[in-house]
Amino acid sequence: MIIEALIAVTFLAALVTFVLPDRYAGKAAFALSLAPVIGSLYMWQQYDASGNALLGGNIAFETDVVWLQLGQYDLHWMVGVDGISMPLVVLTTILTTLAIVSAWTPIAERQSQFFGLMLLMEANLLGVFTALDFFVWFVFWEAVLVPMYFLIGVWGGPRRKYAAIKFFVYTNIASLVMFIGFISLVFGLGDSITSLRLPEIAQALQAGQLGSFAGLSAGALASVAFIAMFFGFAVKVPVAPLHTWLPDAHVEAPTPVSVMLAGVLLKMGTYALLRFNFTMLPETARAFALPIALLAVASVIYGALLALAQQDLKRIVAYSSVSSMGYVILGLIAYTTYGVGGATFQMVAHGLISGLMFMAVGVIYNTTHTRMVSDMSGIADRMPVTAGIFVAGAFGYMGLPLMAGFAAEFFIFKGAFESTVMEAMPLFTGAAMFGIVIVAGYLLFAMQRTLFGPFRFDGDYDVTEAPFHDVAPLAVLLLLTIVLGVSPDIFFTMIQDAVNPILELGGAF
Amino acid sequence: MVPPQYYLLLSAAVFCIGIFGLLTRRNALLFLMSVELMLNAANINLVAFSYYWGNVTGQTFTLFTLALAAAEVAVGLGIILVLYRNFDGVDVTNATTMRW
Amino acid sequence: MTTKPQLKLGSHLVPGLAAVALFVVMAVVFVGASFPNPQGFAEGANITASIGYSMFNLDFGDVTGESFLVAFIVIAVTLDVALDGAIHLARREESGQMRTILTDGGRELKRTLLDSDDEEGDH
Amino acid sequence: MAGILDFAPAIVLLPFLSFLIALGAGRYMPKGGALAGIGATAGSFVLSIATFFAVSGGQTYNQTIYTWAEGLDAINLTFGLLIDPLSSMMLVIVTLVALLVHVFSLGYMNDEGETGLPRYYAGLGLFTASMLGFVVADNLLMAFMFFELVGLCSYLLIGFHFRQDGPPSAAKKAFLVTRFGDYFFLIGVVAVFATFGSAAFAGPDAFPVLAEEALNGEHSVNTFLGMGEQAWFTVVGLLVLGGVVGKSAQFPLHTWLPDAMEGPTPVSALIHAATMVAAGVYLVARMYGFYVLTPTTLAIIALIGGFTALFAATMGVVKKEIKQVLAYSTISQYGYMMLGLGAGGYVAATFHLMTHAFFKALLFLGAGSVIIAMHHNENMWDMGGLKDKMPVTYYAFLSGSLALAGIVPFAGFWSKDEVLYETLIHGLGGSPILLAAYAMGLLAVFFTGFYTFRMVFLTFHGEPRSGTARDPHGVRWNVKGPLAVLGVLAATTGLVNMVPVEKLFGIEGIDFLHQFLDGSFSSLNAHHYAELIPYSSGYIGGEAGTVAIGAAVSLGFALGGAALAHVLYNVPEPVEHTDKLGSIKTVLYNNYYQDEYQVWIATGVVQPISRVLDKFDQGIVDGVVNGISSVSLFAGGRVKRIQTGVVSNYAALLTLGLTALLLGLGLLGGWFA
Repeated sequence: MIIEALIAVTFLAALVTFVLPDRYAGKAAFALSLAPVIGSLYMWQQYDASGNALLGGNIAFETDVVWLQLGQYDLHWMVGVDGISMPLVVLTTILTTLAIVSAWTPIAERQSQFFGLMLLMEANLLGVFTALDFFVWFVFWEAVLVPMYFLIGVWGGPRRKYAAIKFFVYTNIASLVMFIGFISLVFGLGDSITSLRLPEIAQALQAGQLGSFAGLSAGALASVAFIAMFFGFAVKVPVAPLHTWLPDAHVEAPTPVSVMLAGVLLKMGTYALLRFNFTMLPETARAFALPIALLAVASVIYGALLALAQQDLKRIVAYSSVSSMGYVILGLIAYTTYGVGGATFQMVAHGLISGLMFMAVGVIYNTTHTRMVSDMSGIADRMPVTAGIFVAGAFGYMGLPLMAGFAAEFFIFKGAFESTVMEAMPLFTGAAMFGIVIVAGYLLFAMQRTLFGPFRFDGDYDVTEAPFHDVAPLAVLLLLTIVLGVSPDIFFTMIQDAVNPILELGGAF
Repeated sequence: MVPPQYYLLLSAAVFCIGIFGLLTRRNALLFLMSVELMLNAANINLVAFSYYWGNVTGQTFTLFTLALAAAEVAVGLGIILVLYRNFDGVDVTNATTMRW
Repeated sequence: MTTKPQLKLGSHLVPGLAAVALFVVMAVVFVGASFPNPQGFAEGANITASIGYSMFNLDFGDVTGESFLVAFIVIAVTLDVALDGAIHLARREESGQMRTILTDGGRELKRTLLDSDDEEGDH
Repeated sequence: MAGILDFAPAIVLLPFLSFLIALGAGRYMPKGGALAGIGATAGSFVLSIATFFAVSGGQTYNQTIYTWAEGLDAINLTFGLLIDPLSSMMLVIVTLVALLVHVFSLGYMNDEGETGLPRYYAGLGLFTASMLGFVVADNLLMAFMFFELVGLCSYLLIGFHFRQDGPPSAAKKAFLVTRFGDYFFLIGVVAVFATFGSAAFAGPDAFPVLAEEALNGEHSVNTFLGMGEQAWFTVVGLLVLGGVVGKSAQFPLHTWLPDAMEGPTPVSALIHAATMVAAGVYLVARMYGFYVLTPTTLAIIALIGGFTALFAATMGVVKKEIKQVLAYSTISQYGYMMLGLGAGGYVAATFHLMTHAFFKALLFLGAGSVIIAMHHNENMWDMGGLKDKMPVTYYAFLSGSLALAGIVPFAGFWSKDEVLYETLIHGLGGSPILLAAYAMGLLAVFFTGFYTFRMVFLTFHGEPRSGTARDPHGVRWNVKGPLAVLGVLAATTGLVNMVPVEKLFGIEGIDFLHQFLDGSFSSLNAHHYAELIPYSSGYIGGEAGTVAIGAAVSLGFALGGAALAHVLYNVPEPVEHTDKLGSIKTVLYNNYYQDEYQVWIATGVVQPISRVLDKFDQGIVDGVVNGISSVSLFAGGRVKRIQTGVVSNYAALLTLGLTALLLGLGLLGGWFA
């Protein structure tokens, strides 16, 4: 019952915030958003699941109720949490609360609607990570786009309409393709399944119930469905060639929205990839190991090189998100405990670190009203605390040991190197690892031009240290990154417990 | 006994003449005339098949179409009047505002 | 200088070809169609009476036929409405701006709405 | 003394504590948090000394103290402590030098009225903690993690004066070049995990031991990319060597060290002389059991070492600033250590590591005190005649220079000579590469002697050449104290391992360091390595003869260099003799254009590629996306034209539609035939 309560409370909070007057919306939204945080922490404390939710493990806080009949399938409201989704739920709630606090300064008009939409998005995100029935999951999956469209479209920067529409249409087409892929899979299973519940479908596929459909043999159907779903999720991740919506969305979105976009929305793609592609169709995944690994390495190197050429701080962090997500894909295709476990851990770690970086850029933007690296230098002179946290966050991003970034990246490299998926996997891993040098390159280069050197600022604002409520979320995120870096076992054991059943399927051992 | 094909042929001819008038004329009044023609073509068919099936329904129905044609012409003339007022002329090609 | 009517030929007749094409297709179809012999009516059957009876759901007529009472009533109403519509359309306005059915594609409405909206200031 | 080893973690945590104190409460503490730093390093130093005695008593300690990541069905990633003679020796060195640098910083930073002291002492505290963490690491992953943390601290401390333009870019360069090296090191770490399943240095499943057994065919390890075990171990060895070359500023990746002189001098003394740069050499020594199994890697190490020694020494000859000379000398001296390791002289290299730490720290601190006196003007040509005004600094600096040049009684001679001796005997034993390396090393001795004494004569001897040189600004005890301590150490540490004396005069048992390093785990002691090295040693005229000849030759070269410097520069009015070199001078002065080509790679190659990629990305990838949307817009525009507003057109379309439909159905339905 706790999950339904969690989602319901967040929805209510959103509605309440919508009707509040603008002056109190910010503070009230923060207070209301504490409820899901406490709820998710309570869930984490009570957490007792074991094994993978889709492959017969026992699921924590599971509810499974039939609520609709749709021809041969009866639709269940099935929600539950396992080792993979639990950390992401906690990440979502914490990141939203911090994003709301960081939104107090930049958002100056229609605050109640802004915070309402933020809480609405949080509710949908919680839905995505906890739903275990395809119908429910897909509803939440699409519902997340609506608040995000308005958040970018209304409060965004100069080209916000273009960015919002591009984001919405691009992601929508992707989910359409994904939907076709999945439904063809469901029809391929014919009448061996009676509902759209993910565990039932996964186990049916595992038991080889996949027949032929639309003239495609079982094998061909699996490949087509895999490719369609991979394309659908790859846009969300984003994987290299399909990433062009991300920089526009990030640059035009206000900072708190960027934090949510990079922090949690990108993880929907990778989470879905793990749940659908890599859990349900392991043999097909292994058959596509080479192209996926190529895409992963391309994302890492291409994203990093692009970040090197950017002038806008936010675009730099946006492109480096593309690069970090490339690591996740590499980890997933490795099919080893440290590989897939590391990938899931990177989802959480990257959520925290990219959130931190975006907030830091946002705080600097709040006073200087520019993100162009060439417009300012020597910010550390005037904003020492913010600059200090920015530097710490940048090093966290570069994979400095004892910070969450390194833990995730090392697990992925270790898992990918020893993976038996492909003979040339060590070469791919070696190539992908070169990303850590390029990341260090452009982050240091950007910091040197903006933070250090003598203070020079072209704008006519007086640059002063950010107020407490802007710096506090930064400090909290930095603390979390360090805590996760020093002892990744907080989540890592739980993740491995959920990931190992997938590996037995993939024959990795 | 005249086989129905010929009635069909006749009605098709009348119908197409009506359409021809509709397509080539630019005067709204002539549109009405052409439409009348097309309606009567339909009536020919109705009566022919009424005779063919030996059932009086066709012919009864023709009466109704005639009544309807009358109603249609009445409204058509009203519209043409308004057309004349708004576009000072009944030339159909001038009234091109009914689009996107 | 007789002003005998000339046949105005020219490019405006081109759309007519569509009508001719339609006729050709129909003709070909109908010529090719084969119908058995029509049943026709009984000798000396009073068809007009049968029409009358079928009009009012009475089935005394020599020839069978469906009943059209409802249709009769409906067509009556239609004729009345048509008459009123025609008169209304044709009425020349006496008082103020004539609020007839606008056929300007809604431009007038849009202009009035938008002008007022623009003055309010952008949002 | 038994329980002392349980306090070993405290050695690492004390400086970390001082880091937290300085960072948090530094502003409110007197001297900006320095006292916390001094207290912590002093505590660590005492503990290290205690550990040193416990270890020399034969104790060793190898415990896992923290599980970083627990693998359910895979191996655990853990942190642990490995205290054995090598690490305890290094602990003493690092804590002693750190303590002296902290004290020195009082004089250098506080008295000179620097701002931002809490940040400085926090940086020093974090650095010391990370370095100690690296020294006591018991597995390769923990070593890598602290290796990177040490790189971060060097970035923070080099870029301490971030308000000017110089230091931040130097710090960025330092971090990037070492990061490039660490990239290979990280692949090495992951490769070791993948190949052996564990990365522990000591204990039953230590990877050097597993490698040794694998080569003897006792059990198989999974190799990658289709290579045989020997080839694959060489590759892994070279990968880890990448990190070592980056951090210890060896040949290709040495360009960051001279720029790192932008940092305050105590930082240069601590980080870029004694400790951080030693991390690379220490790492090779730590996993020497693995390197010894692959002769090709050893040969490469020897070559890199020898070449760097000569290469850097030549560049040191023409430099104007005192700290630049010392920076190049550091690179050259670490070249010697790598040469020692490459030539199988494990004890020799460790010995040189120790002596170098002391006398190079001394030289840097001496330079620091000279810089204080010269009001932060580092140009040697504005100095001169400081000998009689700063006697303590002068004599300490002299003792350090004698040690650096390798003149007999001083520490430098014994350690450098032993390195060259090992290279010589193994070279004669049938590996020509070592002979080439020996030749390069020997030539470098001459240059070392020359630039060291050129520096001494220019700074201290002759007539003062500038106003400030005439009445230099005095320095207090907190500068002179460390100099005195290090001066004594530079003079005496040679006595620890006087191999030539032992061999010539047959006095057994005075090579204490050799015996000390033998007391470690069976797989880690010097004796075990001696058996494994792939070289056999050849002699000219018996062992004693070779020692004598080697010692004589290297001493001769050193004295030759010193004499040349004396002739050219020990005159009241020294003149810039290096101009006689003409174009060679410009090449040397510009460091063989190493900096230029590396900067060119970064800005001239990588940035244009990224700009081109960015245009490609905006233009084509984004173009495709926008293209698709513009196609739909264009199509919409076209289709819109059908709706002309003329009724006849609509009628025509209707008729045509009907005809087409009839035709279609007719064809399908077979109405026509």
